[in-house]
Amino acid sequence: MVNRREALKIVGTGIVGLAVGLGAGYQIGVSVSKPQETAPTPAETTGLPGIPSGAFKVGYMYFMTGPFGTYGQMASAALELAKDEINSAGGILGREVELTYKDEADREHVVDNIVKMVQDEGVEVLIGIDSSGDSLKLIKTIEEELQVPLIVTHAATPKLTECAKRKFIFRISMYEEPIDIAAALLVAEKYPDAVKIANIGPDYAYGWDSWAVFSAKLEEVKPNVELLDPIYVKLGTTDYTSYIDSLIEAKPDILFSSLWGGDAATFFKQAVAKGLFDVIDAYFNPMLGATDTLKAIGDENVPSGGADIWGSGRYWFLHPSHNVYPLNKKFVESFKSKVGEYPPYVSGTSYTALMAVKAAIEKAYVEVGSWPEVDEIVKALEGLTVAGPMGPVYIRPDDHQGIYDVYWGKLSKGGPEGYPYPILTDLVIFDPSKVIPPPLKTYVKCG
Amino acid sequence: MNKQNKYLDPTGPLGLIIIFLVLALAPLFVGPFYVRLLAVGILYGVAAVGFNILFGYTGLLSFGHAMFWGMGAYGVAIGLEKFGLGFIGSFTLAICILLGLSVVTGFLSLRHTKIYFAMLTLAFGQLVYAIILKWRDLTGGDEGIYGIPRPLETVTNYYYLIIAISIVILLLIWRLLNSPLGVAFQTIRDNPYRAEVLGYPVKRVRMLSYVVSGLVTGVAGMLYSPLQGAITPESLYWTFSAAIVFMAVLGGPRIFIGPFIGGIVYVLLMNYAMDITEYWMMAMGIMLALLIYLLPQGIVGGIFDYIKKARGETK
Amino acid sequence: MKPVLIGKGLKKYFGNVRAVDGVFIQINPGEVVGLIGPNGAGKTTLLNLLSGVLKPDSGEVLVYVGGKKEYINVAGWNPAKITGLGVARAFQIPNIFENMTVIDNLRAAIIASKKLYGKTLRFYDRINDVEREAEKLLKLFGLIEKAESIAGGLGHGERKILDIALALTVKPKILMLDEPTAGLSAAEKPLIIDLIRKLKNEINAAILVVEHDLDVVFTVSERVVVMHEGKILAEGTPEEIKSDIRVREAYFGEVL
Amino acid sequence: MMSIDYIIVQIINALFYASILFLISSGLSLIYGIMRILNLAHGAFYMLGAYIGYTVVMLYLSGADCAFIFSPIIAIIMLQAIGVGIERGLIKPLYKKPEELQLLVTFALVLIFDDLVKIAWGAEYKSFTKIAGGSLKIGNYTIPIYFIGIILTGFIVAIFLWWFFSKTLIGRQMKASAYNAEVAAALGVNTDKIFIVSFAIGSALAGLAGAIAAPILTAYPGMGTEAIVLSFAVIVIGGMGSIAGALTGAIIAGFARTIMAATYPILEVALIYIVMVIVLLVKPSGLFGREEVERR
Repeated sequence: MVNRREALKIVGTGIVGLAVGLGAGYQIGVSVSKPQETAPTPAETTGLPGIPSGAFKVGYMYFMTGPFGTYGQMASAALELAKDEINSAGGILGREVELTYKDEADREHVVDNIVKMVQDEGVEVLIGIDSSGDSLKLIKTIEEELQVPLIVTHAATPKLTECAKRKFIFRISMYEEPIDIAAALLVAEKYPDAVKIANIGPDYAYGWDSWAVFSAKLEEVKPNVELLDPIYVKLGTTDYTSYIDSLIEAKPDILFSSLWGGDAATFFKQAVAKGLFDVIDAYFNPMLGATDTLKAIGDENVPSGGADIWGSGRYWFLHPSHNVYPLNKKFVESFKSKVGEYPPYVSGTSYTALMAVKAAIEKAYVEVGSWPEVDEIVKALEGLTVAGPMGPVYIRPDDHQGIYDVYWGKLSKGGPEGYPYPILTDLVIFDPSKVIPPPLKTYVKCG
Repeated sequence: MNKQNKYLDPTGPLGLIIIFLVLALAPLFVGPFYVRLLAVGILYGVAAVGFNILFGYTGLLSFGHAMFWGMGAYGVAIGLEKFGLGFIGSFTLAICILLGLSVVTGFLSLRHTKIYFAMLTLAFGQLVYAIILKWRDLTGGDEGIYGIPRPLETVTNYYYLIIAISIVILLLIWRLLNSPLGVAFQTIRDNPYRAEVLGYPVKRVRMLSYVVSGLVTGVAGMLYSPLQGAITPESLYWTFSAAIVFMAVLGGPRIFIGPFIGGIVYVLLMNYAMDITEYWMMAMGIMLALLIYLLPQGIVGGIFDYIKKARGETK
Repeated sequence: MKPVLIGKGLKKYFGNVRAVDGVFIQINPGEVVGLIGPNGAGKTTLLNLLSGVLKPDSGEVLVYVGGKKEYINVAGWNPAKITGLGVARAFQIPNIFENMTVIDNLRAAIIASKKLYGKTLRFYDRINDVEREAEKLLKLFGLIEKAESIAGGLGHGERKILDIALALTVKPKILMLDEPTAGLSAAEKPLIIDLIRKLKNEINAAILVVEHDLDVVFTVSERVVVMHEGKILAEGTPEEIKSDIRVREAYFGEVL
Repeated sequence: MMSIDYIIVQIINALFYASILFLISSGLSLIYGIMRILNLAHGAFYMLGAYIGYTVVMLYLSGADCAFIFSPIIAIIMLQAIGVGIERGLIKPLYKKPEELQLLVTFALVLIFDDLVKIAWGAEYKSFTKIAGGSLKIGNYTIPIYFIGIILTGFIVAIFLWWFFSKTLIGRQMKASAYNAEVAAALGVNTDKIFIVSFAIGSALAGLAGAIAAPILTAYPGMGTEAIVLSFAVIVIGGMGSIAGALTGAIIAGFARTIMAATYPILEVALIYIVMVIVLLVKPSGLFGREEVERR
């Protein structure tokens, strides 16, 4: 496996392999951090032809309320931050960015509300979507009726980008599959004599797919494993004790769990209380690197000794490391000072999404010399590399999927490091080309 | 005894025709989003009228009507997406599912009345919800079924199809409710014991009302999933059953067109609430509470009461 | 002519209370019978046994059906089935359809009696013979001008009258009235008396009146049955009963 | 071969779950039994109990063990107040009105409370970082003492309710009016008072359930709607209006769930409703329910 310094190189080469160098990666990074270098400042734009007057409307949709409300709140805060930075630097080609949103928690009207933002409120680009189900639900409407770009920043099902190439749908955030694959590699690497592998995940597509991918990959790289029957529990389950005890009874070496949000925290604490981590070697949770979950767990519940607790996510606010990668440092600091918290992954991804929109429009502008049509924006997004807090993100043209670091880290108390809740340390960074399947290839069965 | 033409009843066909004329003209004046919104509103309205056959006319409060709405929607979606049956086939399939569902749940819950009945229907609604959630090979679980084709392609065309079908359905229901059977429903609502003594087969009539009611709400659901192009289990959760009750009471359960208007108003209210506040749930809750205390007979009910009073005073 | 209704050895105990304790009663065609007795004599219980609301502990309720077997024992049948044989009953607390208009109440009842509720292709208020009959009943019961008003809004007297009207729609051989004047103002009582008289002439049904108000009973009935402590105490014309010493003791004892 | 320890532990888990279910359901059932009101907001009361518990323990007493004794008491007191306030202020005016209005008001409360909680506590999960008491070991298995505490609470409440309804005057009166409100009123029972008391007790039970459950089960907006439908199934199984029924129903639900969880998790969600349907087929009024004669 690789240490952090090499890791950054690999991220680079991941991108080099895509004809952008490590340096180039940071070049873009720098350039984005100083917009005036690529984008004309308002002063210049005033003279520019073909720039429509009036604000550029971006609409987003997340769970703003309900059990997963924090995700929306945090994403929204990051988008506001990005908007302010863009506008204070003269907007996009001089057009001021304006944000509007709808609450995904109104599950009955997800489609209607997206349509409303586009058809009634004049939104030109869409960002967001927490639930995989909702994201799939929207495909038809976006592709056929609305025909505006939707940049997904959270929903993680491979089906969104890897089952077919969509015209208008992009995903900037890492999807679930590479993270699960990385977990499998990590198990093979670090736990050579682990045999019994168990799973407890939420009882819906995300939970099933994660286990499907993880177990399939693991059987490839570690033929001797014995996979126990996966346990799936209802989303929002609050009492896991029976499952935990049946797990203890089964005595797995490795426990893989795709529980997330409050469920992950609730399960974790009950597992600690019931001493599950004393009987297993390691626990892998692809969604543990979410600050809301870590907050809910609290330092008190980080077991000292016992199993290794591994967590991952789509963005971790301490990676890329602040001392080698200023963009992340800058983002974390301004976010902290604005919101008073460290940015959770949804903040990193949503912030990057808006920055990607800006970069794409400016890229297109350089080519077409006027404000780009939707198709031109889409074209510009394809193959775009945008450097944001998550490190350089490359948008694969052939599946519209954002490519960047995949990491796994160990859970440890945050207090000693000066953080209010547990954090992930000893990050292991994976070569994208090793964990991200080629475009439109997936372990999940489509349709 | 007034023998004026029944079709001129403002709370019946006349009112319906007027409303639908307005709805049919709407697309000329409002943007595509509102056409879509109205389409949803019309379907909610039809669903609420269906619910009201049981509630307002037969005196049985169902708190599980979302299961009919949802199963109608899923029936069509499954037929189209999983079995490739085409529209006619899928709609037939959905109708069959609805018939089965209503007969079985009716048989089990109609052994009780009043609140106990409400509770049973609610519980059955949850059972169906759980099944839909679990049977993922068929229903796609939480992801539901997406990419459902829409007849006539564009929303506006489909909107007119919805209008056409809704008019027919509503007129048929109105006809039914004004037939001797409709009277039987009402006698059972008002006084099941006397109805029985007079010789009405109370249990059979209740069952009939339950099935028709479920079927109508289900048909509205059947038209819903092609409109949305997707359907997820949320459409079967018990809170949507409550929403249907809300719509009926909002419009006025004692008046035939009340629930229909209730459905449309509900959608517009919801849309408005979500625009003005992120706490739209509370807004709807307060609205419901105010309605119950200030206008228990519902909007339309209130209007007609007012007209009656006004007439009374002029006399 | 054969009696239309016979109660034979009817018994109904509630715990150790002998509400009805071996009663024989028979009602002949077309006659008006008054059933009286002090409170707790078991009048209403007897009525409930005859109309099927209660099931007798023992004894028979025979309804004349003509034909070979002449009588059917309906003891323990449910009210609906008994009503089907032409034994109708009006209730002490009016059992009407509160949210429907008076005429719709009647239409509903007529539709039921004619078993027309399957006719889903007709308008319920456009069926000629139903309308004709409803018309007739409205006239007979003097409810014409109330026809279109909601039943729930009527005065107590009118609601009782409507209740009786509903009972009549089944074209009964015998009509049982349970305390028709109970709760009525002195002004309303004559209405009921006239009504019962009218009914006697207009419809060829026997009428059994359970009643507290003796004046009413003695004015309307041809034959009076007196109950006391669950048993039949005396039976006869109003005059005989008025003068019957036992009745006076049992009934007016305290009065004298 | 399952170890005996394992079976014991799973039984404890089942009882723990049943105990919380019983606390919620008994309140719901009690209010229905006496007032014929189906209080959809009962779940919201449970949620409030949980949030109050959280606030008391984590914010004011920073997780001290004693806090776990205080929080349920405070929750009980506050929920009684809220419950009675709602009964007097919102539901009483509707007693003469059609029953669906009462039902709808309680639904309006569900919508309102969910958002109120968000305003007061925020939308994210509120979860305790610790629970009181240590834990005891059974073989490889650990049972937090707190679980035993919850099971005992359920047990004590069951006994209290039995005592209350069979030994105290007001309790007997409540039973009477549950059986036949008119008669009870005729016998000079003060229905008003009885309704207040039943609502107070019912709400308090929900609050208690929330407060003691929160440390283990996490508090979040909308936890009420989840809980309420489950307790519907429970009291339909047990028979509406019957405390014994609620207890039996809860225990059945607890064990059914644990067995499923330990053996065939896929069925878990649907199972409780399947049990319900079976019970309805065999005994329409539920295990302990009375047949309601339909008569006006």
